[in-house]
Amino acid sequence: MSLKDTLFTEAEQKALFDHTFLARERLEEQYASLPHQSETAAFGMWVFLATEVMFFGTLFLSVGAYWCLAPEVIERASLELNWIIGGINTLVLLVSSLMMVLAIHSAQINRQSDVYRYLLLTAGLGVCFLCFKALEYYIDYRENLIPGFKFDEAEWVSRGVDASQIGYVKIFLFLYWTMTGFHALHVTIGIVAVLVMAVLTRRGHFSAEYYSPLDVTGLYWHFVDVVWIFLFPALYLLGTHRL
Amino acid sequence: MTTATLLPPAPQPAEPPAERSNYLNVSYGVVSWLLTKDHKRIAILYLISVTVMFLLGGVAISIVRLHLMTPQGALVSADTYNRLFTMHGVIMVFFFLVPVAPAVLGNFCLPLMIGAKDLAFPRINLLSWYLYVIGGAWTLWAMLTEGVDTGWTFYAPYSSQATHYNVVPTLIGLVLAGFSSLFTGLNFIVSTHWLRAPGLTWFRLPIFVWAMYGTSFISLLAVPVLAMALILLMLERLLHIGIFDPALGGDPLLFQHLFWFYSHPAVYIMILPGMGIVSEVIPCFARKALFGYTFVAFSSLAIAFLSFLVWAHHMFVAGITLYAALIFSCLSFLVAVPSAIKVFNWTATLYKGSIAFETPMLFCLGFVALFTAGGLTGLFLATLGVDIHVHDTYFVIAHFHFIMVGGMVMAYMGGLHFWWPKMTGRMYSQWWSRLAALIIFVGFFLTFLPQFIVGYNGMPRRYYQYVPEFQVWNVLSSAGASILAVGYVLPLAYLIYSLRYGPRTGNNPWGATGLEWQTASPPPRDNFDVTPTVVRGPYEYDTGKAQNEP
Amino acid sequence: MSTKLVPVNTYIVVLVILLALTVLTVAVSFVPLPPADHVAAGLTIATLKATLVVLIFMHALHSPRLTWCVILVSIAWLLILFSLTYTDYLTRGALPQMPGH
Amino acid sequence: MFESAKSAWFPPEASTTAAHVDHLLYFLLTVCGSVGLLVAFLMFYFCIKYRRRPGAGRPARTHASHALEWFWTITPLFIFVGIFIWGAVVYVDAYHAPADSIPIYGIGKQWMWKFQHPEGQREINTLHVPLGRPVQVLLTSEDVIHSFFIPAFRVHMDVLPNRYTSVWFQATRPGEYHLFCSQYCGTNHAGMIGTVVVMEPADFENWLSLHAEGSLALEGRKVFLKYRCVSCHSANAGARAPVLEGLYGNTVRLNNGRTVIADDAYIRESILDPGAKIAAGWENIMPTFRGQITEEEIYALIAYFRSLQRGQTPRRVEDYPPPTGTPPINTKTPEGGTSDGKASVPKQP
Ligand code: HEA
Ligand code: HEA
Ligand code: HEC
Ligand code: CUA
Ligand SMILES: [Cu+2]
Repeated sequence: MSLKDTLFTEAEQKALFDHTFLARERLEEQYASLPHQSETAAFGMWVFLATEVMFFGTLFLSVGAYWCLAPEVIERASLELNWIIGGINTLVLLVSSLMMVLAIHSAQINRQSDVYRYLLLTAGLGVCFLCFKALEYYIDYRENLIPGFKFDEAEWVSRGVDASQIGYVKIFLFLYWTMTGFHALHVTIGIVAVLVMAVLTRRGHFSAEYYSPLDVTGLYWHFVDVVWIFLFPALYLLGTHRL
Repeated sequence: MTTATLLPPAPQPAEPPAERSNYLNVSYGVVSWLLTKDHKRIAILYLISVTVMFLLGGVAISIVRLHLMTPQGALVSADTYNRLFTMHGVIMVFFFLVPVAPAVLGNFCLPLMIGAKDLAFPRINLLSWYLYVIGGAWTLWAMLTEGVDTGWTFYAPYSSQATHYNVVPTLIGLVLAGFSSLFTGLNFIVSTHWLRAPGLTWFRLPIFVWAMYGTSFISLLAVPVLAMALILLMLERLLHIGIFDPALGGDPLLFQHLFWFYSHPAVYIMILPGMGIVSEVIPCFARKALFGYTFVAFSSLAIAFLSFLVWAHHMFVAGITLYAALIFSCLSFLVAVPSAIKVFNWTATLYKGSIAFETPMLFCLGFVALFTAGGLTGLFLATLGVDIHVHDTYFVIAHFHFIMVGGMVMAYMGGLHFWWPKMTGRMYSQWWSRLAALIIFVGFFLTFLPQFIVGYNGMPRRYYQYVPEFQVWNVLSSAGASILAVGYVLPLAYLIYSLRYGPRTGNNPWGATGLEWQTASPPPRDNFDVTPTVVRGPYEYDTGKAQNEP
Repeated sequence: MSTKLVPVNTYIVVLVILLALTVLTVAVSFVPLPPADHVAAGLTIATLKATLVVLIFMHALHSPRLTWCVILVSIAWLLILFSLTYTDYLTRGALPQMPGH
Repeated sequence: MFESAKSAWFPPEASTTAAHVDHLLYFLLTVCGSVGLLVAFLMFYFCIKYRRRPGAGRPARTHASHALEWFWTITPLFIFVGIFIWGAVVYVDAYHAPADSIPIYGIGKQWMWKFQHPEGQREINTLHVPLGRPVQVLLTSEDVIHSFFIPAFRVHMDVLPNRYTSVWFQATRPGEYHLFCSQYCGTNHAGMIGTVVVMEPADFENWLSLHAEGSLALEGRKVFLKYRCVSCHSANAGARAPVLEGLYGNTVRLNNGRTVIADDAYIRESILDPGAKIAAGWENIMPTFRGQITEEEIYALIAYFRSLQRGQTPRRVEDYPPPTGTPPINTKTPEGGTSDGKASVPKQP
């Protein structure tokens, strides 16, 4: 007698598992076939990513708006950001994207063990990104780049920003924190998803015929990468750096 | 029973035996509802929660209307007043009118209309209901305990720095609700693309599906912007860093831009489903194919597209530059064209028809009349020269209540009465329902027509007290509101009554040709016993053949 | 789901290009330019990189037309958001705030 | 007795703009009204004529005509273009104040209106204006957004903090009219109302002459000395800063090559964010006065600069030492000054 039966009566089980979201079939009844289901899932993810574009777009728009109002100040503020770590992180994410795509490639040619390995690498690089990010945040903290929390107007005056314009600096930094923060959040979600996929691969859920969840996760991961590709120049590279 | 007077619908399956398995009796118990992934049950869940919200929003504003009977304000304090109309606006927009048609009628009908077993992502569908409920409960709590007094527009810097009320929790609730409608939209778009029944080409889709497609399109691309704008607002309020607050170097117009980038398209999120409903109901009761199907279909997409180009018409006197004002005014007129197309086609559909005045039809005729009136006044507002006078007066209030209450709520009522037999398998009292339609129509005019006049006379909105010469109009408006209230309570009564005592209807009481009527009412769990194959368009009333009849 | 199998080398090459572009964009940021040009350069390179990722890594290249539509729509709407908002911002202060103008 | 109280149906039409707006309204009422009635009539007529009769068969199909569809797509479009253009004309006209407008300086704050006349009168929640003269009200807010709304004049403008907006109107009927705040601004938003009093020019003149404690420009001069602006912007040889004579309304060349017109907004910015725009040939040494100087005082300064004639700039005397931290007097002759040569050309030693 299975656990299910000990816990619930016939009727309760019907209520609980028939037609509720607890019901688990690989092929859901509204789909004709597995490929049909997979294609739909992929399309769904693409549509979702479109909404994400607008989500981050709003933040880029705000940066742009203030750049229109006070380009010099924004430029000056951007110079204080840590472009080195930013750059390294760009590379890290790009490589992780490759790992992801290789994972999917291995799935397509049904090399499950490789899939597993590549997924772990992807997640690993993701974690690596977060660590760099944490380091960068710490450095920002040390350099008083946290408006409203740890910020020093005098420093900025000494950097040649007019006292009356420091508001723009704060806004820029604030947007920097919001944007990178949201991006980091997305990375974290991505890592979790990738790890879940790794486990599923291990359990042999996927095959060359059906690896849709993997595919969808891949799309998400690459998108997070794309966002960073834009974040990097839009936040870190506005001004002219000096060696 | 009036259905008798209807033409005999296309060959109709015999009266279903009472215990025939359908989505309602397939499994019992609260759990089977709260965990369901059946789009029909989720629709019912939405129906209940949305109705509750509507009543709350209505009660709030009823107090406002009573208060406005006398110039100095009869009932409540200034602060209470401000919190009341904010509550009204927030609830009615974000928790009633935006979700109402897609989440209730769309959720129920769309899969049936495209001949699918369910939506593409049933679990996400359930999730969006939970998001809605949690967000709603949360916002209600925020608004009922301390309250918010910013108006539903949350303009900075007032909302971000000046007010002492519960802004942040309210915004959190709104963001949740936003994602709820976003996920619904996602589901609809994907389902429409991938789950259509064999033979159901795009131009055999009912207009309602086109409208839902447009609606979903809008919420997908607009909601994220609102969410982010509100998040920034919260952060500004919490951390006192001015993205929007001029005192801290920010630009308050940025918030307005972001807010309206969502909220103007949102008004079409609210009206498009109504247009869809009407395009279903009028052909059915006029026994006519919808006139100019392709034009009506594409005008839905046109509206969805153009609605994104006009948002700053809410900011003509807010301090945007002359150039921006000119551009946005010009574009605002463009968005009126597709609406025009629809109105004219609905009218043309009646031509040479065989028109029966069942309750759904009454509501929908009401919709066309009131929407047209409201829309035309929208043109006044889009005209720069007039808007500099009537902006933020009761003229605007009247404009959007004509469209949202007179238009959309009417259409929703129409849709609800149209598909009620489909949902429940029961018929409500025709007499009472027609009476309700009439009362709502009359009460509506009495409530909002005076507001145009008092608005042009210069009574600003959000005023808890006003100068004496405006009193006569306000009294009229308040009188109308109480009639309206009665009109809205009636359906509550007879619909609930019909659940138990209403006569059982056949599968297709209206003799409609749409796919959703070709299965049992109420439908079985899997919608169709056999997946239908579609061979014709949705409105072939002249042949009386349903979409899946050879 | 991507129908066609892309050879691994393609992926490697793409990655190399991406890394190179990253180096390039950093390099550009050391060239003294007016702010506008920095933004322009940064965004153009970023767009290039993004295009590569979307086309190759996300298999957009071999995806159904529908997917392309989604991508184009999201780009288009981003443009709408930006261009129309900046009709306001870019014309600020174009007209003097005084009588006779 | 308020004019508007005379009719509950229609607001009094008491300004030139009001006439324009109302004509536009009538036009819209006729066009949209007739279209609306047409639609309503057709629907009603069809509903009666084609109501379902017992035992009637199915109606035949009417075939959609594309010609018709395009007709009612294009026609509204043309009508709309017409409406837009007329509306734009009225708006643009309401946007540009005539050159000879009387400047009045208005401030909105929770929950009152403050006005300053060039002649020095200050008013709260009332605004006296002459009949038949264009008046421009320059507006700013001390806290949140308000909106300056005079129904009888059909003028309406939001009042933003840290920024100037303006409305102009020319009253055509003497009397008292309502002034409302129409942008929600908190608890007493509905109480933020005032009265506009339109007077015959003669009455207005002597109203002005009553209790006028010195003109606003004079006020501005005091402020100019009080904040030691003069310590730099002085008539002295080799002053640290441009002389501001004839600055107002002239084009200023900036050190980044661009030029701006020295309007009210520019002057305000120069005082609060001196670093934002630097006049060509000058160091950015001017300290910001943000937080010290009030909006009223800035208004006074603007009035002062407007009135400032050649050679009227006060000389620096030592009772006005420069603010602490001000660099020593620069003796180098700056290249440039402002383009029209009149303003801000430093005197040679
Ligand atoms: C469902 C909601 C809904 C809908 C559909 C609309 C539709 C329209 N709205 Fe409305 N509007 C609101 C809800 C809505 N609005 C709300 C809530 C506000 C206030 C927000 C706030 O500040 O709180 C608002 C405010 C608002 C403003 C800002 C007013 C101000 O604050 O100063 C403007 C200005 O342009 C405007 C314009 C329009 C226009 C041009 C349309 C058009 O789409 C109308 C198109 C329809 C028609 C035109 C009628 C049918 C057409 C014909 C019969 C053709 C024949 C006509 C001719 C040839 C003349 N609306
Ligand atoms: C979107 C949908 C929507 C709907 C359906 C309504 C419905 C109504 N609105 Fe709505 N209204 C808005 C959206 C809506 N409104 C918005 C967005 C604003 C702007 C808010 C802001 O400025 O921020 C607004 C503002 C607004 C104002 C302006 C307040 C102000 O600016 O000071 C007024 C004033 O008359 C008003 C009136 C009404 C009335 C009488 C109804 C009636 O139709 C309501 C009738 C319904 C009921 C009465 C409930 C059902 C009946 C019962 C539960 C029985 C018990 C009640 C009684 C016995 C009285 N509304
Ligand atoms: C420390 C010296 C100093 C003081 C004190 C000072 N200014 Fe200035 N001001 C300058 C300089 C230098 C410039 C030119 C560079 C620039 O535009 O910032 C200038 C520019 C200006 C301008 C713009 C003129 C133009 O030609 O563009 C205005 C207006 C102005 N000041 C007003 C004031 C007022 C009002 C005060 C007092 C409240 C004041 N200044 C106090 C140094 C000063
Ligand atoms: Cu000030 Cu409303
Ligand atoms: Cu709008």
